[in-house]
Amino acid sequence: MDLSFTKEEQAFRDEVRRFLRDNLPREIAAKVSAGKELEKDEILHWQEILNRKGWLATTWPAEHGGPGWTAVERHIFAEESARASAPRMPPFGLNMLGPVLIKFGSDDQKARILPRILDGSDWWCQGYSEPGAGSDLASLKTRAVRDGDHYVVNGQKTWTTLGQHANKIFCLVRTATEGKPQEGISFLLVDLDTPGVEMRPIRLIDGGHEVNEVFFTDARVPVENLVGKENQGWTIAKYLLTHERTNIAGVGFSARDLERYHQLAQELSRDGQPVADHPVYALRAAEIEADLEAMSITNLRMLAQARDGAAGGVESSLLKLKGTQIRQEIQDLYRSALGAQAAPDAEDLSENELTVPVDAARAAPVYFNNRKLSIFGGSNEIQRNIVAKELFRG
Amino acid sequence: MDLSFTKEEQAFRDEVRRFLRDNLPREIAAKVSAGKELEKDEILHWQEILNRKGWLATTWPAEHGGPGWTAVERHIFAEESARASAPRMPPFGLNMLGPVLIKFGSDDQKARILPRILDGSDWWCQGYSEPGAGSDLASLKTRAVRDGDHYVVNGQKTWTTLGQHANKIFCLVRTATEGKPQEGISFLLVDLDTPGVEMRPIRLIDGGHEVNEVFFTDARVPVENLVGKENQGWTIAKYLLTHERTNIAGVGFSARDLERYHQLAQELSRDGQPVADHPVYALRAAEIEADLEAMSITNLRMLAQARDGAAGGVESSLLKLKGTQIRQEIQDLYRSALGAQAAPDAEDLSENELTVPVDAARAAPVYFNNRKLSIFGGSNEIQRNIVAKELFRG
Amino acid sequence: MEFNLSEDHQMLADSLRRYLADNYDIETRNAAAFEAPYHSAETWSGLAELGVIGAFLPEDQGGFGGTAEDVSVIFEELGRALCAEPVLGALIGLRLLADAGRDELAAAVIEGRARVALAIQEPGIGCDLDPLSATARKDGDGWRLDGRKSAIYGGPGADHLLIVARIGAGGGQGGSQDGTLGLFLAETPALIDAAMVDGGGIADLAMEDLAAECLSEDAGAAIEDALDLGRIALCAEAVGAMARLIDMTVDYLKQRNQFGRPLASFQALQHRVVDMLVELEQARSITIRAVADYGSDNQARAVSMAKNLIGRAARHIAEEAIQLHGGIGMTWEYPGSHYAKRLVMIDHQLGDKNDHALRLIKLQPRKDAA
Amino acid sequence: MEFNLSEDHQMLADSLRRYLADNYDIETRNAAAFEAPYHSAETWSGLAELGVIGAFLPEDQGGFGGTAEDVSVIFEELGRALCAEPVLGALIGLRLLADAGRDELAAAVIEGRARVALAIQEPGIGCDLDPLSATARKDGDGWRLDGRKSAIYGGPGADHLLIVARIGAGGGQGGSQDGTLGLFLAETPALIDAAMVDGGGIADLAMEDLAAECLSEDAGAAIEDALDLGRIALCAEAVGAMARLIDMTVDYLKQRNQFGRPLASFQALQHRVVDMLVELEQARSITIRAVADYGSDNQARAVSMAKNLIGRAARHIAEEAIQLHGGIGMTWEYPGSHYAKRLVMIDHQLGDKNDHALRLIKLQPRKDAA
Repeated sequence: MDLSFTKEEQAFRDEVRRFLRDNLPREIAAKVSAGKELEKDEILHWQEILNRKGWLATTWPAEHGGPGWTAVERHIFAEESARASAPRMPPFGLNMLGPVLIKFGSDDQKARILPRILDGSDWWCQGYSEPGAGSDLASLKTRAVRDGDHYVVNGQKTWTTLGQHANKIFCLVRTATEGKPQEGISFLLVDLDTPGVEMRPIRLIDGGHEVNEVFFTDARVPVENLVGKENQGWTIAKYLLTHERTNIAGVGFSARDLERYHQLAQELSRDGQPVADHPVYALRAAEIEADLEAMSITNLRMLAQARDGAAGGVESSLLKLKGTQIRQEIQDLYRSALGAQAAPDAEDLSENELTVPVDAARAAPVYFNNRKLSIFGGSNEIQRNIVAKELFRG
Repeated sequence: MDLSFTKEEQAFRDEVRRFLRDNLPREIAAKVSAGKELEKDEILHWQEILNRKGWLATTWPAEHGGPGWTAVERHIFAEESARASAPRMPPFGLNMLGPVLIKFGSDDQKARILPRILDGSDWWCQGYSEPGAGSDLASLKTRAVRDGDHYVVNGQKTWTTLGQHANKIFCLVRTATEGKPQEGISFLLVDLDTPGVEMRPIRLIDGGHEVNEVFFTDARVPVENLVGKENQGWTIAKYLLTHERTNIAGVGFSARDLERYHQLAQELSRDGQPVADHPVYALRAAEIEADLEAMSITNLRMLAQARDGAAGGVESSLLKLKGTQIRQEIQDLYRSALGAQAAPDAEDLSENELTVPVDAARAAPVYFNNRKLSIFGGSNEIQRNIVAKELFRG
Repeated sequence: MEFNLSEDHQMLADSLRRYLADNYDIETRNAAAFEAPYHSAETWSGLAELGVIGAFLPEDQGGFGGTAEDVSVIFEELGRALCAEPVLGALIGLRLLADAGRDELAAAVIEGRARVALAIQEPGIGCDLDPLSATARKDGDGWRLDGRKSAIYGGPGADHLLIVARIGAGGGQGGSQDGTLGLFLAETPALIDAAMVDGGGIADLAMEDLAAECLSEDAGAAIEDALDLGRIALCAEAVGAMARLIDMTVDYLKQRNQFGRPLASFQALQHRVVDMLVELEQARSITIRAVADYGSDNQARAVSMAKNLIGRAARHIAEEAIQLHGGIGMTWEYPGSHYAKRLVMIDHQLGDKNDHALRLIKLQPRKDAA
Repeated sequence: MEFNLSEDHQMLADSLRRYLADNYDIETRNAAAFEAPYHSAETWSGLAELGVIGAFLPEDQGGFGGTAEDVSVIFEELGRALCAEPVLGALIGLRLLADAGRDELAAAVIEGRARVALAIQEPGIGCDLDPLSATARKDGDGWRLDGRKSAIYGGPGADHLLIVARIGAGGGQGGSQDGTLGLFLAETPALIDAAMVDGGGIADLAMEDLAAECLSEDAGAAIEDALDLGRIALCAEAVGAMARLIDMTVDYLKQRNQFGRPLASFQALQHRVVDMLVELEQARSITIRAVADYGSDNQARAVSMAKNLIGRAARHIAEEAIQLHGGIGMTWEYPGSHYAKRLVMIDHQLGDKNDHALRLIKLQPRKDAA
């Protein structure tokens, strides 16, 4: 048993840190740290910096413009990026569509699409969920009917994250209604400026706009935009779900958040003593810290399994389950620590009107926003179902 | 809204307290307080004292020898008895069979059996559960086949509490195998000295002997021991389950246990300070105290509903759910407070070898024994099912 | 022993519920709650006309109620309708105004002609008033106040401000403070207004030589009393909001299908809703205890128990409700998300569960009540 | 980064697991664990022959192992088999004996010819050693000890007792203590023996003028070290026992029917088992951290994190396992109940979750390890 990283891995970590220190724009890091939404330009700016360095498409093989990293290197990069408050790159083009095309796409699709993901020409978003279907992909209703060399698409997608910045969407659509419900699904790429495609914002609980609905009304999509074979969409969707996902436990984010908590707890006072010395907070912070320390080891264990080719879907479910719980606990602790000062909506106040550190002023909206962690991307109930299925098999 | 008891009820409480102070044998209360098992003689001794006073069969109407109390008076009596560490009277004859006979029994059964419950001539136990059936009464397998003026009984019952003291058992038995499984069940009274009836002890997790298995092998039971009609057993069983059960939340027991905890926390030290001043323990005790205070009001609210004729099965499920959780939490807190001193088995030590108060020496076994609270008598999962059924009805 | 509402209270509850159902849907609420002045003058007049404000004072102070039960009946309905109007600030302010004998101004508040709010808290205060550090000093006939006040509920747009400041203190937050807590009245000075995260108005106040009139030079006990009543109001509000949110959750699970069957048929979800229901019953019970003990020796203990338990229960119910709703529970458009926000944020007002746990620990255990 | 066991450790684990599977079923265990001397001489010899005791010391101290990983590999297997033999006492005692250079006695312990136990705790001690109050004073060439010792794990039947007492102290529990912690050796005097509630032997010792030999006059650091290793052992034992208990629970739910279908098909129960599994993985991970950091600057912090997390996880898993088994989980006859008891009671040894949380709070936060 050996917890340590190899010399090469440690050198890599140093390199990543240096890179982040020298290249991550300070204003961007400050916004990320305070839980504010980034502008599209800011995200693209960071994307460009990463792409120039060759560190953007972390999961792609070198031949397609990825850095050719090992799972451990990806982990180190994700951890350091989170700790430095670098923007989390939207995964839709880089970590979802990219790997799908690399595995299932035609040569033409790869040549045409992958470079545009890297250079920011295309911003992809995801059309999986539908109203009333949630995590139940088999029941999806958006239809794509073949008409000559086009599909005619009708239906509605929802929870489309950052769709407002996108010009393209990849969708799961129903191309057959016979047989098992899973068997009639296809994976289709759609230009958002196709006539009949309309995007509407969904405002989330914290007031922010990060997800959208997309409506399809007789939208005509060329058949060459089909990825893989017709009715192969379920296989592709499963590949994406069980595909090793870096940083699913969000340990780096939790570590950063807990560090911020400790700093805040020193600065804030409650009834005349620092929150850090308040026994209730101190105890809870200590226990969460133990949980997070364990999680970071659990994460490495699963990472080592992935490195050794032994990880399956159950591992990523366990990571997501506990990882999101810990992250949400930290954000609850952070919000709680502010006491009455968590109440005012920071949007209404200028910096010099705040009585708490700027970083902390959005603690409550950030807490509410992050209730999504246990819902989106396969709710924690779905994750429990997945693990239970494996556990009670046979 | 008015939380106070009437003048008459307060006077009644005073009378109960005086009675308990003057009549409850001190040695018996001490054993109850320390969580020790009572001898049969001790239970019968207290039963005789209560019977002499006319306070034994608290749920029976006066014509059958009950005190004719209101629901509120029964509550007050139960609460004061718990607080005084009076033995909890085994409910099988007094609160289960008695009310069943009063409602469903023949005049002959009432005349023959009720007085013997009161005077201690008969000790009844319960034959409901079967191995592999748990809370699922519909699946019970013990057969009673009519043969002339007898039933011939074959099968096995389990979790028969204090059966070792009993001379009689009331059972649910299957008398028909056609139709719905619930419809073929009857309620039968059996002498334990009937040939073919054998009782064997079950040792519980804490080492104690309070439950038993009962085996029936061609045991011949006279037909006049049938209560109600043949195949009416399900109705009787449901009557018993939804019948208003005094003290199902165990608030009196929890209050006594929490008082004992506070006393212990003053006496015990941990790392040089009283456990009572230890912030973790103090916080948890305070929160449990709030929970218990709320529970005691919830209990009174449901009691008032019962008094006003409005209480149903859902209320008693809610009381049992939360009431057992609180009681188990208190016993966990109590055990935890002892630290390393909870480990030695007090049975192996004399009183002057103990380093903790005698009352506390059995904290761990008592904690383990009381895991039963959320399992026996309809597990908390069953209680949740009952409430959910009502909640999601229609 | 009687847990049903009296006929009068039932009528009050019914009329308030009807008024809010007819005049205050979630769109009306959200339109008012998040834009300055963070409340609706129309709704406010409506509530005053219904007698909601007057019910906070007893008859001998010009009201028509004044018991803790009056307060809890009203706030449970406000919670059920997720009312974001500045009723809490009015309640606390009005009680102190009336205690100080300002009958005329109190009458104006009752009739909805004036609004009052209380500036007591300061950054870093939970529920212990000892570390309050704003100071008051005599200046000729009047007084001058200095210091920072925060969490002034209903402050935006209030006509009058009651301000708590320390008289005769050395000053400096942190240690135990000398002097007494004085209560002052001022026309509302310039405030730092904001919406609360969960809607409704809140304000801060930076005082420098602020001129004010002194209503009482030693109002500590009256303030604690008014705050405890405010805490009871918050508990009752939470009970109303929890009950409504659980209803919404049950309805949603019944009507929504997944994997070909109603969500309501999934046992794991059922059991979680049952646990929410248990917490609601407990929350209701402890609020009853606090209402009953208001004004008794056990007031502080019962109120802190209630605030602590409800802080825990409200967070649990809010988080579970969002989770059980899935994505829809995350949206601004769905009313349930605003209920959930309110339930979480209610613990940030007038001392949170931890503050009240510590207050409980400091209090003597209760004498046997039976 | 490597989480698989080395070949040597895998062999050690396999051989120990095989030995226990073949020789130590639950009946054998319970027969020994609850009757004086609360262990089985035969099993003890078997374990010693396998090299289990020797693995606790490095080669230069006469053993053949000595790392924290050796300890955790062994204790995880002991936990899986619910072994109630006095291995914990031997581990802690042997480490201190070897540190004091008592090679001959250490060799006897390793070979199973002698048993040693440590008398350190006193009533009311969690994991802070400052309030220890038993005292030692010089008496000619030797020493005399006074005071009460408790929680001597493996004390019953031990041949030698290591005793910790304060040298040069004012005495009197409660305040901070002067002096140093001395380590003493004595032929085992009359002990107050008992079974532990969860099986295995424990003893108390009342010392009055007890003659003993001094091994070290300032053993504080060595004692903390040995105790931390003992805590790691307990954590690993818990991990083994939890893993086994979860397996038993899954098997039971699969095989048992209720309402006409297997319990394993009830979603509410499934989800609870998944949460138990998550806790197990977390417990395993934090134990790995503690093993890795033993001997580093981060030792105390990692060990206390592990002991705290495992105290919580073990109780949760134990209570859920009993509950999910229903009645059968409440019986003495069912092995699962004894696993559950062990898991709950393990938190009572060498400082519980609360003690270690407080220790964590007092420790400096960890320097960035990466």
